[in-house]
Amino acid sequence: MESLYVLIPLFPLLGFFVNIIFGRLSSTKFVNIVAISSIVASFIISLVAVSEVLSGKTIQYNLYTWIFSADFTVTFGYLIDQLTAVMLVVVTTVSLLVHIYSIGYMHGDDGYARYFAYLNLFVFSMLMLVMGNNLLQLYFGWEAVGLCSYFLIGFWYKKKSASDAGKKAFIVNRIGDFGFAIGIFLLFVSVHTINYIDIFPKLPELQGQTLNILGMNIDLITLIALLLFCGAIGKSAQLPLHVWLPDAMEGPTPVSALIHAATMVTAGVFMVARLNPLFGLSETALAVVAFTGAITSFMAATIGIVQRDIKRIIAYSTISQLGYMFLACGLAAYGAGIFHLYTHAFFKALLFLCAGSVMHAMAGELDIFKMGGLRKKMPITYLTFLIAALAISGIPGLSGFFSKDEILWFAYSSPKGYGKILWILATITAALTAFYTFRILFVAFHGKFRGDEETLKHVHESPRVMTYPLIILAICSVLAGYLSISSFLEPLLGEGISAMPKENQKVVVYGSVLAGVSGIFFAWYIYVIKPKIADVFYTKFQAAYRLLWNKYYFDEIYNFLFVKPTLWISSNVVEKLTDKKLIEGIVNGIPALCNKAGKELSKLQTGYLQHYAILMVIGICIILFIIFSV
Amino acid sequence: MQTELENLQASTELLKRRLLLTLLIFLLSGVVIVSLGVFFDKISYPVLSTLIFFPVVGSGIILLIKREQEELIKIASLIIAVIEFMLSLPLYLSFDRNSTAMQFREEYMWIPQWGIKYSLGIDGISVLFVLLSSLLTILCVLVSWNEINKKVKEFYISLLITHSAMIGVFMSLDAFLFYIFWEAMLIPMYLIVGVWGGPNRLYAAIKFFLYTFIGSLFMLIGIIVLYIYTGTSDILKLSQFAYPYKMQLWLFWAFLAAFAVKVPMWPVHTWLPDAHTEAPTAGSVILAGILIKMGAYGILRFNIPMFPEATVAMTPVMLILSVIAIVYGALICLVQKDLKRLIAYSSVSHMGFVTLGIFALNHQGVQGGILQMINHGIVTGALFLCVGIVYQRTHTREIAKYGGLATVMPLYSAFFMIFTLASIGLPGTNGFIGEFLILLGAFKSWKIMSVLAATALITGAAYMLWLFQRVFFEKTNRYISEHINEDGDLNTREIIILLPLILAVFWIGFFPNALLGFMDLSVKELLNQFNSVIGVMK
Amino acid sequence: MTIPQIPLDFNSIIPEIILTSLASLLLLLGLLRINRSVLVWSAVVLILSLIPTIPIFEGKAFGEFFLNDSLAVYIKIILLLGTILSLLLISSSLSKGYILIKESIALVVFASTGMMLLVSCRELISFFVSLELMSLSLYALVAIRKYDIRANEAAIKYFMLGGLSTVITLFGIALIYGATKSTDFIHIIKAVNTSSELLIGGLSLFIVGFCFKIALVPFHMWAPDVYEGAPTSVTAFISTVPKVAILGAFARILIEIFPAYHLQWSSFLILFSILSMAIGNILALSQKNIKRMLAYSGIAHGGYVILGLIAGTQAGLNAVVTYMLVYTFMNIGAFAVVIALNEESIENYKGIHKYHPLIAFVMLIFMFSLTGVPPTVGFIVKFNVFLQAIKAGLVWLVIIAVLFTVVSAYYYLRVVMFMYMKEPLKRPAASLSRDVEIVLALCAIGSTILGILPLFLI
Amino acid sequence: MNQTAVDQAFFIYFYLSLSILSIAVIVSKNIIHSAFFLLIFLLHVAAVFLFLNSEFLMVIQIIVYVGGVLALFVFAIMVMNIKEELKHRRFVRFAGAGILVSLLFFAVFYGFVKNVKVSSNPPPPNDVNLLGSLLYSYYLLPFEILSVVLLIALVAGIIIARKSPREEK
Amino acid sequence: MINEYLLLSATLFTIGFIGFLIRRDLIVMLMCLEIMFNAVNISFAAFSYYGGNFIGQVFVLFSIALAASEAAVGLAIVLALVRATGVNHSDEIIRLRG
Repeated sequence: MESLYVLIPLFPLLGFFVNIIFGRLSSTKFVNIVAISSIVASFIISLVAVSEVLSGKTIQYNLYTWIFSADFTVTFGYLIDQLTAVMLVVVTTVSLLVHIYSIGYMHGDDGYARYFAYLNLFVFSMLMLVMGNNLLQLYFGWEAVGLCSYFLIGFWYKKKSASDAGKKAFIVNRIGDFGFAIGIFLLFVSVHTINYIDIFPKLPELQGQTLNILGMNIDLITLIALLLFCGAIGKSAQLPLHVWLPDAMEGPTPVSALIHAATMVTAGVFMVARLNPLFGLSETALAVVAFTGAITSFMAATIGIVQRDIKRIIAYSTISQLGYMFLACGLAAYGAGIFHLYTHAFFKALLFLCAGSVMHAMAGELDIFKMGGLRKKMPITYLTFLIAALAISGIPGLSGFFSKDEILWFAYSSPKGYGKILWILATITAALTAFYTFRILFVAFHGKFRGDEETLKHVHESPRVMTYPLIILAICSVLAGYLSISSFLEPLLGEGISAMPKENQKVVVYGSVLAGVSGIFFAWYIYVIKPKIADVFYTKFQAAYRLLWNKYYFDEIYNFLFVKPTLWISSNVVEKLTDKKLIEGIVNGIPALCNKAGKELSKLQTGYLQHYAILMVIGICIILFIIFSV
Repeated sequence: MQTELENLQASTELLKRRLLLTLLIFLLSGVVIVSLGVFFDKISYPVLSTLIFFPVVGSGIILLIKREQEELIKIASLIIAVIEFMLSLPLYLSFDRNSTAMQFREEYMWIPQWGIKYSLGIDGISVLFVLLSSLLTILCVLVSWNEINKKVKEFYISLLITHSAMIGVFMSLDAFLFYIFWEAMLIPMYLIVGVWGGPNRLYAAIKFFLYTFIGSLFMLIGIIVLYIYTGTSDILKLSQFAYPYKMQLWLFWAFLAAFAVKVPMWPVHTWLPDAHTEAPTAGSVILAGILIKMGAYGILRFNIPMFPEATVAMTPVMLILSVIAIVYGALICLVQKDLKRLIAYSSVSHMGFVTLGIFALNHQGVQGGILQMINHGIVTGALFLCVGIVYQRTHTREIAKYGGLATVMPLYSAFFMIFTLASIGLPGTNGFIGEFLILLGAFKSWKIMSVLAATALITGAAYMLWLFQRVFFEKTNRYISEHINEDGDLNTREIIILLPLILAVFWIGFFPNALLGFMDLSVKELLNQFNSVIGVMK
Repeated sequence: MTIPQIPLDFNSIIPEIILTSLASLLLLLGLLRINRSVLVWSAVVLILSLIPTIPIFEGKAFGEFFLNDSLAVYIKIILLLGTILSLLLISSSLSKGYILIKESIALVVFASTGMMLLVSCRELISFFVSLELMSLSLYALVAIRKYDIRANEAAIKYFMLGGLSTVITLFGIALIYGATKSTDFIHIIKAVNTSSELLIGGLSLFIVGFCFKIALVPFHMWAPDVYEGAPTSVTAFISTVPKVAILGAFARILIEIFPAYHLQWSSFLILFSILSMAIGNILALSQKNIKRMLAYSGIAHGGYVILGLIAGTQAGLNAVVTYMLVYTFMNIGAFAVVIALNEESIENYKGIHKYHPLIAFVMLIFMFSLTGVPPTVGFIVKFNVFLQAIKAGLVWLVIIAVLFTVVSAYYYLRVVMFMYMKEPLKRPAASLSRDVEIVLALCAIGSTILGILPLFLI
Repeated sequence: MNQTAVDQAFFIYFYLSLSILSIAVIVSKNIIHSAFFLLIFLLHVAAVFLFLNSEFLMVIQIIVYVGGVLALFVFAIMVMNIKEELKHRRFVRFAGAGILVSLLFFAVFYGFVKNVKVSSNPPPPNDVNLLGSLLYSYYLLPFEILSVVLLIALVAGIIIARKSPREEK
Repeated sequence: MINEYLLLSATLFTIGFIGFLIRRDLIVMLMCLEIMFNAVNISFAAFSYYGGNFIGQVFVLFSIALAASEAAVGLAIVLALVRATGVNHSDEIIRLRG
């Protein structure tokens, strides 16, 4: 029975192969059937797996030995426990819906088959990631999803911005993976295994061990945890490696929904949760995780409030929400983090798909200020968007409320001194979240249409193949919160730590609801009631506005600090100076010298008989001289 | 016009049919030969000598073909290459993985005056290179089909003889014989680069020759000194002597001089970009695929087992050089403007990984190093093949002239992408296994070095993806659309060339144990021997 | 004073006697109207049939004056092989130049006789006389194209400087005689141990002749001019065969008679060796005339080969001799190509491969062999001398030699490059006569087969 | 006056005369004069041989050198019939370097010649018979070779020096 | 006395050298060679006389014969040169160089 679950990732892989090889030559129908049936199949099997997990079993299976090199042995295998089960559900569900949605969205595109093949490959990779029973398999999935992300972001490769964005995503992820890989090395060197279940028992032995780096003694576990967290930072687009995610919106919108909102970007959270015994052993690491999450969350939200591009706003929202999850993990409330991951997957995917629907209608227009009044033309989209927006704003009754509230509670009640700071930060972020989400809603769906006539005529509600997934997701967004994921995960991830009695939770609830509602209110006030105010703000706080509009100048700073100097050094120091001048100078210089010496010396061969004879006599003198002095 | 086109079509049809027919014949003959090989193996026929001398005899046959019958020459060399590959299969099939001893031994007295023997044998390390070389030679013959159109006969003869000499290097168990093969390979290679190369080929060829020659001669001195000290030139016996420390140091450097140039280690790498860039595709493939592996192989065969104390003392230097090569190669790739030159410099970086792994001096490192050599042979070889394929159509290697190739050559770009990814070291491809093992091995003993080397994960991705973007993505420019017509995508021959390499990429990526298993015991033996000496020293 | 009695035993000297008779006969036949080719071929056949008989005549003659031991036999075989090849070359150039072919055949054979005697003589008077026999024949050979101004100039230079070196050698012999009171080697060996300045001085002057004849720097200046000026076929002869004899003879004397002074003579030979390798190789780089280039390369090879001599052992001596065997093949082969193509300017070697692929290929073999790249035979012998030098503890010297070998690769490869990688300027007018073809084939086979199966090593 | 003193006196004479004569050979502008000085020089050398107890050598010296070699020189000069030496402005070339190097050679050489010691045996008998016997028995080998050398010299001299109408261009 | 004779020999030899090196006339150069031969012969004879053995005298015989044959060949070559070019000066034949 256990070997059956290998089919979960294999079906999408099969789908990928069929579509990439035969897809180009066959009809769209064939492509659809292959792609979707493979996802359906793995969805069904994962449900079987989940049911088994629900019955309290943990499924482990080793497929075959991947790498065997002395004491370093890695298998391809899987470990399905509660955490994986949650992820399986999220991944297969969302991807199924996105696949269906894509039929409509990608209709008529040149690379239709290619698109679905990539999507299937992505699902395969993501499933490998979450199902793996060791770190290297995680790494495998990790890079593979990154690759699919690269492919899909650059799907419309003819556009320079798209191919740039894909490349950027891959490279920035690689920076994180660099730390991740070293973390794996360090972990392996410390515990001599990379299988999850073998690692955890050995971790306590490492406590107190230090590693000497450049004279500083660094706690080993902290170092491992932080290095691994580097990977998470990259993949989950946290500060300072978040820069790729907004650009990733160059890809087709369903991709953004699936990869850059619901599944791939949450891999970092998954990893931290998966390695919770490791992170749990290091206060410092946890603090770093928590603060990274909180600060990212706040900063991304602030950027979100000024952007005009609908997808970018949602993208910053994603970064922000991911920050929330890390915040939870950093407070050792892994369950809460995963819970938020789970709810977020639905409402964020919904938000993106709605945006996609809007774009579909608007012929690819992204600027929300060129939209307006879409409410009437696209009722389903509007409604589902509203639900998602309410969910993300943490309005009670919807899924976002439950998960967000839990995180805020753990921050508030944390025994650590910095808990309160984090709570305040998170609450403000919640208000900002509500604000920018509803800003989209009010600007795009309410008011008057601001675009040109041509576009307006074109605006229409999306076909059913696109709206049904929206509806399903909307339902999920409402209901998902009622499943108590945290308690389901408790045996694995442990209970969150709170130093206060449960009664104090009211404060948090009030705070968060207040934040959400006030955010909505301000958005309504500014963009619906008094649209002028927005302009006043822009003029009054121009410096701040520009800072936010330019995303805190991260791209420019990176460009200035890393990209340009690297290229400059490569070109001027490495290539021109060292390679061409120094090494090649010597390499070519010696023969040139020899040649020159040959030319000069050959002048000594004058042709005069006497010169030759004189040289002979000198030779004799040398002989006599040497022979008598030896 | 119409008839011309028809003629063209007819001739391509003919060619295709011929190709298919010959392939069929190969397959049949292959089956026969493999079964014969297995049979012969039972009666212990000299497999290795056959492998070395079969191409030489074959090129003798080619020599008899008239110069004008180019088609026949090509087919003949293809047949020879394929048969050679088939002949090498017994190595794979009946290689005993559970033995640390040299296998398929052959030993005859060769120069009795000096007690030098003609002694061949392979272990788990060298068998892989022999197989790889045999495979790549077939591909080289195929890729040169249309590319080489002057002095065809000489070209194929050179190619086959290069192959002979190269596998001879991997097989010889006598230092003198090793040196002979090592140098003999220079002559045909010099010609391949110099006669059939690009515009700057003369410079590149002579540079290649002199560079390697100067290094090799130091090795020659080393071999002589060893021979005088021990009275034998048998590599296996030589590794059992204990040499005085000072002598070890000198000899270490003497041998390294040869190997470092071949690898090429920084800072003696500058022949490589020129040679690679100017060589014809087949030459680049041979260079990248096999030739530069000989250096690292030599380090494994000579430096480490024979001079363990010196190795230990010199490890930091070697590692620093390796890391410099890795970083330096990667950085310089970022600013290359020529396709082949970029890939050539990436070789510097990748071979830096190999030496890093080898001098990590632990199991993972060495295994990773060897695997990475194979990987690099496959991947970089494939990349050169790819460049050659597109060069045939566009006649330029300047990256700036490319763009939007993905639109006109989708299949080609897919293949190129796979090799790019393997070069980056994406999990699931062979590149990952090698790099990961190397970095892990290096991390075990030298953490900082490993971390510095790992930066190539980032820069490697940066330059390869940038290359890919510039060549394949964005709008198809006019230059490209002028040079690549409607069905400009890969033809059957080219697919046949690239397909085995793609399979190899994934095969090794997912089942690396198939190769790791081969070398496992040999590496263990090497390190055991090394550690026992070092242990005694301590 | 009584006359010392020596047995008049001619047995071992019979090959030389036959050769002398042959030469005289050739002189006589030259007066008749006999086809030159017939003349050459009969000489070749006779010499060829003489070669296998040489080992039969191992032994002594004239008491201790003449010794035909196995090493001498070996050297003589090399000499005769070289002579045969040169004769064929000379015969091939009969249609081109003004060579008085008939006398020159005789002169070549006379020179060979002198060399063979030189190798076997164990007495200074006969040694000196044989040396003169060889030298005079060579002067005459160079001068034989007497209406060619360049040949004249070459002959003058060769003769004048050669005469000077002869006189100096003679002075050296006088001093050696003065110190040892004897001219035969057996007595000299006995007298060597009484270390006297006179003997050392004599030895040093004596060696000058040796250095001159194998063109070691600084006694090399004649070589490029003479090689260039002399008719190519003669150059092929004088640049190889006499060197074999001189090295064989002098090296034997140094190693077998004067081992006690090894330190003394090796010290300046080391200097000369380095200078020769340096000057020879570096000057060859800038040459435009291939004969001149080969002359400089010959100077450099002189530097390599005396590494074996500097080692000062019997094995070193053997290495020297085998080196010369191989050098004969390579060098005569290279000159044969020059004759075949009738082109002296390296520029004109461009694109030879296009019109004469076979000639280009054999030239390639010779060039790589001269460089010392395996599997050509040049490598084996270079390996051998390096081996002997390192055995004698001269690693540093070998390293220098190795570095200059790399320099030499540059100009040898340049020829290959010109032949294979450049477009031809004009169609070279090669008229391959059968004789040259045979020489080329023999040399090419010798340079490759012997490289793979070094059967010639002693 | 004892034997040594006479010897020394004669030696000094020969030393001076030989040196002067040889220098005269070099410095004479007229080549015929040079040849003439060489003649006297050779005769003096013959006299030295006499002092060294080798009468036979003296005779040979006179016969071969004076009678043979010098005649050859004179013939050659006459055949060539050149008097350019007088016309030319420059008489010597590279004189400074030549003399310097030669003197260096002399200095180095003198360095070891001056204290050479030869264990003096009684001088050999002045016996022409013995010389003859030696030549034809003990030194037969070089003698035979010498005959070939002379043959070569003869042949070479002829083929190089003769005018052959066929090849004149 | 042997030293004096050697000195004489060396002196004459050196004078011969000087003449050989500085004179342009090829025939005079040949004469200088003859002077050098004679210088050597003197030392042979001296060694023979003072060393008390006969060999030196024999050697001188050979030496004289060889000097004669050298002179013959040398003069022939010079003659050929003069016929071909009309010069007999050593510093005017510098076509071959470099």
